[in-house]
Amino acid sequence: MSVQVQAEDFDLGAEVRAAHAGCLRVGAVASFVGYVRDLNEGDEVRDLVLEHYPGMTERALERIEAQARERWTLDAVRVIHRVGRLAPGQQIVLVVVASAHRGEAFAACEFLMDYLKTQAPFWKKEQTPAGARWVEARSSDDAAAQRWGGNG
Amino acid sequence: MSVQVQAEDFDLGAEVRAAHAGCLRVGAVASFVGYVRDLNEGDEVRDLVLEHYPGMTERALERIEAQARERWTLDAVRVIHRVGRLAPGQQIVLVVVASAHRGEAFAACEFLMDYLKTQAPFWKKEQTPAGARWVEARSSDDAAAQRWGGNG
Amino acid sequence: MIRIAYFARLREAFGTDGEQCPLPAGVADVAALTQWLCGRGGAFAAELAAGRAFRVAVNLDMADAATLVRDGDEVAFFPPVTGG
Amino acid sequence: MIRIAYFARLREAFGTDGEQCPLPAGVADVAALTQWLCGRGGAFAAELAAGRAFRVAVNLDMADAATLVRDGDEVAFFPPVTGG
Repeated sequence: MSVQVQAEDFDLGAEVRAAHAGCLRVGAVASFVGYVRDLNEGDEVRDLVLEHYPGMTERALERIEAQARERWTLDAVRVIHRVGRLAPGQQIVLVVVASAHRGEAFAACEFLMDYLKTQAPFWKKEQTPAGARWVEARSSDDAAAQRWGGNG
Repeated sequence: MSVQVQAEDFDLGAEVRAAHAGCLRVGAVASFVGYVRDLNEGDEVRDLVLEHYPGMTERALERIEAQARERWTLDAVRVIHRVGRLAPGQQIVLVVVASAHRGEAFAACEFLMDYLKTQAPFWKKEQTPAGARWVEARSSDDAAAQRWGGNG
Repeated sequence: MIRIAYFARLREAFGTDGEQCPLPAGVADVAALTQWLCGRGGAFAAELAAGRAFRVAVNLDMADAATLVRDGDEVAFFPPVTGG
Repeated sequence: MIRIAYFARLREAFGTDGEQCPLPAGVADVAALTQWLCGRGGAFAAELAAGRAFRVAVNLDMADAATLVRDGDEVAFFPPVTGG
């Protein structure tokens, strides 16, 4: 399975090795890891809880991967998104894309992150000194997804 | 040292961990690994030898890093480029960029690769069934570097 | 019967992660189902009012106001997503 | 004295990775040094002819035809780069 939702941590190095997989046609692997920050909207974040919609989330991620594979020639795609309670400094999300050439690997990796941010049903609740709060969606994320054109 | 030219292989996972370095302000690490392909310009590549200009190459990479840091707010940058004899499937180059936000990490990572491809003095000589040949510079690499504007 | 699921802020506001109920009379699309839920008043009326930012999925796919709702469907209401 | 270095295809074509020589009389910039090397004929004239793709660095920085060359400088000639 190339997309996965899990509570467990992941290992970027192992995922990139698996994406390259000794495939001698692959010249480029672009990857992204997102981390919990200790600050959001100016407030200290003690930890956060990631909720998702089991079934729909995986389906949304698979659809986003399929869109990337339609746009670019990719040899491997890997998306892992964690759920549950995470502390600042911990890894949240990984995207790895292997391709013959770097332009396609970079574009697809950024596209996957932009679409994931706006299309995949995950929600973050932060614990701050002032109490818990649901993170609000950012219009900058919508703008990032919209620059790829299409209807998402 | 954040830029390095070496014969030895590198470990992406370790470099990304070092770039994040438990810094709780970092929300995004974008990275790129380039690999030797077994095919170039339609010919089988048995191995290649990477030559560089000691002293100038490191200086060029440091200058490219400085340009990236002027353009974007980055928490860490790491560039490793290998030299010497490399076989298909082996890692050639690594770029890792840590930033608060993903847009800056992605942009800087791609910028560093585009500039490295056109500005850093490395030369590849391929061994093919028809004999050894120097790889020719690609106009697509010049175009990729030029889209960032400025004079490189 | 239809299954209605709530996530994140809506789950907390409604005090439940979902419910199962017969397809309400006269409800054939997302717009009508939303209006029917608003008719309950309280948190439903407040969270699902026109102009509030929420999303709807039908059978695990993103939907809009015109998406049809049929007996046996799963309809989910949730806030704009904030993963990644 | 100046140091002249050659890399990659040029190193092979000239049969050496470089040389040390007195700054040639009348040579004050990259253009003049290139012309002086071409004057040797053979591989130098062929590889450094007008229209051939090569690059020049002076003291480890990319240079162009107008870049000054002074006593003590290191000047390098090499093909367009192909790393990454």
